[in-house]
Amino acid sequence: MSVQGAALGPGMKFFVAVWIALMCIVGVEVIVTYQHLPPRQLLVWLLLLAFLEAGVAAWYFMHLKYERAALTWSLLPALVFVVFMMDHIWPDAFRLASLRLLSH
Amino acid sequence: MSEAAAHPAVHQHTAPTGFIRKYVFSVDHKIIGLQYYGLALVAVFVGMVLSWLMRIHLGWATFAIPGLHLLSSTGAPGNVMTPEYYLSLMTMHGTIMVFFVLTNAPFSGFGNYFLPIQVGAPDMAFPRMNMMSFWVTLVAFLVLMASFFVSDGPTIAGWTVYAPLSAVGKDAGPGLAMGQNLWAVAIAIFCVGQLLGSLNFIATTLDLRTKGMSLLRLPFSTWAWFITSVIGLLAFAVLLPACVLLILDRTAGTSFFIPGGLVVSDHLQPHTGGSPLLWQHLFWFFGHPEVYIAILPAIGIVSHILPAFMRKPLLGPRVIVGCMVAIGFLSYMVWGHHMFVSGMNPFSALLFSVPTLIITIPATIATLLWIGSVYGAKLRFTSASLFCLGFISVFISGGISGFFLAQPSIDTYLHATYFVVAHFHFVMAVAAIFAIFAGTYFWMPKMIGRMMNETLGQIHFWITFVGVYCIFMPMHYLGLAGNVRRYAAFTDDFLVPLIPVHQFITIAALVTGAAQFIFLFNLIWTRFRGPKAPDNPWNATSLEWSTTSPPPFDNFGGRQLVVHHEAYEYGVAGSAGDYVMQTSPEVVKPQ
Amino acid sequence: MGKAFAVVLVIITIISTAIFIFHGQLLWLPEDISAHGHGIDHQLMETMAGSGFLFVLSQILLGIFVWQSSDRAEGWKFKTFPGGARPMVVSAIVVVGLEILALSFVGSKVWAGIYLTPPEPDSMHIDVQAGQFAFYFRYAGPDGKFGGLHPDKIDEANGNFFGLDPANDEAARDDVVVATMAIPVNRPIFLTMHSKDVIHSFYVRELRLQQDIVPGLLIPLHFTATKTGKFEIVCTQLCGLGHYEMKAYLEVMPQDKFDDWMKQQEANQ
Amino acid sequence: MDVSELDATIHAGHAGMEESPYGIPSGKLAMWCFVLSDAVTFSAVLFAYGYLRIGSPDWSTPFTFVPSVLNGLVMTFVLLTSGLTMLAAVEAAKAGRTAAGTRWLWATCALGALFAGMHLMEWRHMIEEGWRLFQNPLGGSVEFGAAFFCITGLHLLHVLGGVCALAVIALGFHRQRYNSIDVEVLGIYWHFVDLVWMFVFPLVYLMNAR
Repeated sequence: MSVQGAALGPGMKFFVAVWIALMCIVGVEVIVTYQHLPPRQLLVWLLLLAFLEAGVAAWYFMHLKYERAALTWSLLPALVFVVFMMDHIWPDAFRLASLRLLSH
Repeated sequence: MSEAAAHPAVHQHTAPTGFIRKYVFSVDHKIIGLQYYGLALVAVFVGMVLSWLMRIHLGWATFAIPGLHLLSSTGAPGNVMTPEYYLSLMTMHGTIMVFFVLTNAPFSGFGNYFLPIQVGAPDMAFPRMNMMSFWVTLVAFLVLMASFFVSDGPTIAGWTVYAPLSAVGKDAGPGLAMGQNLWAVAIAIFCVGQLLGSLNFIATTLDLRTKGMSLLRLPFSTWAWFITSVIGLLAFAVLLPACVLLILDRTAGTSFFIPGGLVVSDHLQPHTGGSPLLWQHLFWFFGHPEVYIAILPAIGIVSHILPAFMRKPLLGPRVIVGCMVAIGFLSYMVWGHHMFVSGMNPFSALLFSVPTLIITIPATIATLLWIGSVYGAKLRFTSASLFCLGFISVFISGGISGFFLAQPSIDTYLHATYFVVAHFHFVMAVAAIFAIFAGTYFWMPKMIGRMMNETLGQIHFWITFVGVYCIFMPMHYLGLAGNVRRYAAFTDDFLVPLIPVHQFITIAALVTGAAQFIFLFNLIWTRFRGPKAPDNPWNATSLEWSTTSPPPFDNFGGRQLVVHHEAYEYGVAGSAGDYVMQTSPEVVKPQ
Repeated sequence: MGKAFAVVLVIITIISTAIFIFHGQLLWLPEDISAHGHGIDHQLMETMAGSGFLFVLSQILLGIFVWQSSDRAEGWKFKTFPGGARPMVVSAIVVVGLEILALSFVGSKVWAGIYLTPPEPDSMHIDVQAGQFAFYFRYAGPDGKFGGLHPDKIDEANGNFFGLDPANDEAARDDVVVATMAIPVNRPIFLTMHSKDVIHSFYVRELRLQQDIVPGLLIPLHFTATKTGKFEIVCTQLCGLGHYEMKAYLEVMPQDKFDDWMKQQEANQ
Repeated sequence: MDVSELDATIHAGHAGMEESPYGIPSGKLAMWCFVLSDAVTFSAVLFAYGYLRIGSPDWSTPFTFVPSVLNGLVMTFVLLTSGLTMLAAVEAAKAGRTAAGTRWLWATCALGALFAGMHLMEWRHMIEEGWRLFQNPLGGSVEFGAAFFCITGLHLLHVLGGVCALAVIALGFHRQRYNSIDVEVLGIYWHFVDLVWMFVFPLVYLMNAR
């Protein structure tokens, strides 16, 4: 690994390809949106696509691929862990809906 | 953040001349560390005086405190504290102590001063950002203090500022107009300062270690500061948006934390649809890691100081680091134990209770390792080592009561009683403060180049040690008797008989508080009259002791240190002397 | 110095534990008047025993070791604890681990028994409204139905604390609103609690119950009182300047006396 | 010591220092840490949005394909493209082609500004429709306006900050004040802003599409 960090990229052509792929994912997202799925299914689909998209972007655009694996293995678990922990609020959120006192 | 992008790691190696650049807007991590320490010192005495006033009011509710009206004429007509003013003082006490003392002194203060030195770096990775983080923190402190001087006084919502009390504005009571705004703004600013600091700590620890300073050779204190900065990086990132949303609720009419149909002092509030529990979730998601942001550096500092006075390494050094990491991890899995009876889903309570109980395991391991390390040691009793031992004792006392509060079934009785007050004061406040004292007596010779007075230090220790037990032990009994906290006075039938206990606590608090002025005097006297300190007064091994006291601008006078040893090689068999400095090239024969 | 520290530490430990035990009531606990409370008290005792033991043990150990290592001869070569770190780690994991398992097993049952069980079908339903700085209680009245809540109609001056609308609302007309909660003994009680302004909390020491009342939500709580008497209901969630004096009384009375009381209240409405 | 020199001393395994575990310049590491913490900030806000939405039975989904979703698509296109130009800038900077690098930086800056412009136009449009932080012209939960303006606003702030940073770096890079590392570090930030949008667009726009 040289001083320049991610010195050896694969060149612009490849990045253009990634860029096109990302646009395609966005396109798929919009198409899925108009399949009139029930909200929860739609959410699952959109999240999956969003994570895929974000993953590709981080991996290639943000050059994670070209850094040492150690970097990915330090950042990713931390983020996943924290976000996973935040999920503790959902059981509460759903209960909230059932305990609502007034119409508003 | 483009700061970091724009100027990665600029290092001047020539000291700036001129007072302003050198002492005020200094990029030198040592000056910044002292600035943080000074800020914490101011804050801790402010917070302590507030607690005095509160204690006096709790003991003798009608007692007129001379001159109290100077602090607030509306809050203390005829020098007798009003209930709302009591709540203001309580809120400010909590906020000041948690944010500006327990976070600033052991983490930002000592950390800034000693982390770069302990890793053998000439400075922090981003000196400018470092300076910025201090000045941002100072601004936060000033904004918070300003709320003492606004018309309706500081907020009365408690340091957790639960919505909607904190969100609906002036209708809810005094202090909830401008005072609450200032609180939210101050804490938001504070978060920014901490984030900048954390980035700096992480980069410095990972990137600026001198040759031979492998991660496993880092002193416990450095480990603690590193882990703490990682926790802070992720925790304050949640409090920041939470504060912003709170500010929006208060000023822009949003309803994140305010449900519909509230009638506060006969005004139907215009908000609809929010959830008070959302604030609690966001706040405690930060709030619990914050507890460990306060205590982990303390654990690191004590583990760092003890060996020097035991003349032997701690048992299982790797295990202790492991415990700190484990505690850091678990700190994100338990925030809901602050919300057992908050109306949160009772299922979640069980979910949160288990990891909370599990945290006691690494904590117990660390404690046992300290105790076991004392066995067969040759203890030297100085103020520093006494405060370390005191730390272990209060850490046990505070940790034990965690067993009770971690269980929802018991918490439903003990929640919001003085049992909780006793618990977190012991394990978080007193323990961390003891570590700060230990650190001060241990490091001050290095920081200001003069030895502190031992006699005064030990008097200070004995009064403080006995004092804190007299203050906080009785609070457990009060809690078990169902004495509710955050009451400005005790008028309920079942509380009146308990007032004598409160009076005892108040006297203890006044005495213990007074003893802190011995410490202050000692500090000031040392600064100007104290005897010059040698480079290594305690025959300690880590890098800060292999430079002059105080260190030169670039810490090691241009020398490029090489580390040959673990951080705590005391009484090494096969070594000529009693201890081996990390930098000493001596080859120790393995036995 | 070390000996002094050890002595002081031991004295502190002894006094602290002694005051827990040798006091009027054991552990300073008030009497328990609830059907579920014994579970909580038992859990509390278990925890107290276990953690009290650990507390004394570790403090005394610390004291002893400090005493021993206080004045060593010159040139003393330190001794390592037999077995090094392992016994510490193992004992911590085993002892504390077991205690945790035991506690959370039993404790979870107790908790679930109170907060995760549905109220008895024949429970008496009482509607609780908390506000700065008082509790109000509502009984359904003869028709057994509660009137709807209309925050905009809340008018404390004229005693309409709940925001009822008797004019247009059948059910609301015979609702009994009182400031003291009277309940028959040994009868399951089901509370639905709501707050009109900020978060309050429903706390009765003798019932071993505490539950925050969150604005915007209808918080359920159920219990059975097993002893008659007059007890205090206090607010335990900071709710403003009057927080410290926000309280009401819980009167547990025999069924017949309760019926009389209820008749009287209905007459007063 | 000059910037790149110090980084060289730190990260090229210089005799004086332990090598950094990641082998990247401190600036880059700090930027990654910042991105991490900022990601947590955004997730906190998004979680709050989800929490309130689940709790609101009367949630309104106002976005029609034309103009809202379409507009969102174009904005996504602009932002992704700006990511591409940023990459070009980084590549050029690394290859030492200062002039090209500067040009690509300015291009990125322009696209970022364009994105911000479109965003503000959309805001204006919605405000004219009667959307506020505390008001919902469709009569549903007012939390929609609050969530929408706060989340997109937070993202917009990041974009604007990035645009300013881009301008500064572009100027400095042109004058050799900043080196390729600075450009790359800024790149990480810019791609992160892009990455956040990849969640904002589906969760805030598509989830609320009619």
